[in-house]
Amino acid sequence: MTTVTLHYFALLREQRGRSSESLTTGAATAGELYDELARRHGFTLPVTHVRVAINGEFAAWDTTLRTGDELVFIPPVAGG
Amino acid sequence: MTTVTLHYFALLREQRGRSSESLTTGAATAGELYDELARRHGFTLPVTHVRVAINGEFAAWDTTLRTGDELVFIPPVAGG
Amino acid sequence: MTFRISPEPLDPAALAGQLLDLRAGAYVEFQGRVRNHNEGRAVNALEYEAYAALAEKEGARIVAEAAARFPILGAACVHRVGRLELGELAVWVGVTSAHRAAAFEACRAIIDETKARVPIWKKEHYADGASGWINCATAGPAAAATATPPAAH
Amino acid sequence: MTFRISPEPLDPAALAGQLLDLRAGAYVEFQGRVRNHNEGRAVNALEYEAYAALAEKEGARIVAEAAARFPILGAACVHRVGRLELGELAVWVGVTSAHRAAAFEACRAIIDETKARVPIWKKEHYADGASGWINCATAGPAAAATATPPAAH
Repeated sequence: MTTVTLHYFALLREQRGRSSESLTTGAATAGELYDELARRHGFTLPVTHVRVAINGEFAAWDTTLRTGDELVFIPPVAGG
Repeated sequence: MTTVTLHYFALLREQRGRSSESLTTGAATAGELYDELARRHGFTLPVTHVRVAINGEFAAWDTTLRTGDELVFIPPVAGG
Repeated sequence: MTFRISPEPLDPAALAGQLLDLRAGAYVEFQGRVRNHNEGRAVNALEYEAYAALAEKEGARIVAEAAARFPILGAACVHRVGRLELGELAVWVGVTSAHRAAAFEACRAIIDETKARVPIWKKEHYADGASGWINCATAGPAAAATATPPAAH
Repeated sequence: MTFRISPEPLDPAALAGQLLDLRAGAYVEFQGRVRNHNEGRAVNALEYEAYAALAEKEGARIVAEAAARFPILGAACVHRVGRLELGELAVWVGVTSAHRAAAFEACRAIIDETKARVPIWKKEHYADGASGWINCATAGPAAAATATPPAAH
């Protein structure tokens, strides 16, 4: 089990109902964690539409989670 | 013979030594008039580098001159 | 060469002033403003949200890439966050160069890449009371809020 | 949709303000300024001269052509005449549109056509005391003033 911090933005923040949380998970990778949370909270964005940042940088979905990681799931961007 | 008004700009104004003049010429076309004045005043721009405007609009070099016409010889432009 | 997220209103004259350079014959600026419609719907206001730390990192990379690709002298981009009313300035890009081609191309590249890559999100508030996060419509229940309505008839 | 010759200094903020339009999501601006060098020579100042009546007529055609070719909402161009010091604004173009591509393309077209077609002339005053009308060098005696000096050695 690893304990990570999550920050939520935009649609994911609204669907989660909060901006950040700390949680302990059995998910081995960032992708597994998104799947777990999507099921639990009813996230509507498929993982193919979302990117992940770990510790302030874009990362691959198969990155192994480590205790202390900060994760952000990034919905499709729409600046400008 | 026709009597026309000429306005000079930029290099041609400097080479002519004045901004405008009225003159009576035997030249039949705008092109013939440019040749006549180029010889007389030592204009360095060949006619191929110059355009002509007659009565406030770009015109062809073979336009027949009529008394009362206002002519401007247009050196290569360089705005911006 | 800077990229910044700003919760404060943007002042284009002040931003442009910071790029003045006597070597620069050309300056090109882009402003993205809140317009009163999108895909046929009347818009009342926008809300922008950013993951600021990563947005500024990715934005700085975009500006640096433009500087490497085009012969420019200076470039900056600032993106507003928070609630914006109609007509307000959402994003500003300014580029200086000796000759104009480079400034036009770099300015265009910076705004294109910013829209494609920087973690900033936009929620539109419509005149009919609905609202929706742009580009986040899906087949799920959230889709209703952002779907384009059928043609009027 | 306007084109104007101005003997007075240009105020870009005031000019941009005249194009504000709530339908416009995009605004692109070009500024041409007096830079401190040209083709390797140090420049001290510029002098612009225009055949104003025809310049405004041809400029208005250029702006109208851009409006016909690209889906823009507004466009304006103002060109300064007289003596300008280093860094001063010589020409300003502003374009608004719903989406950015049209504003970028129309702004570029307007400045390109203005430089190619509008009867405005530029005399450069160099740091070494020489001066010359740009694009007017010929094989005749006037050429000396505008010729590029040989590489320093």
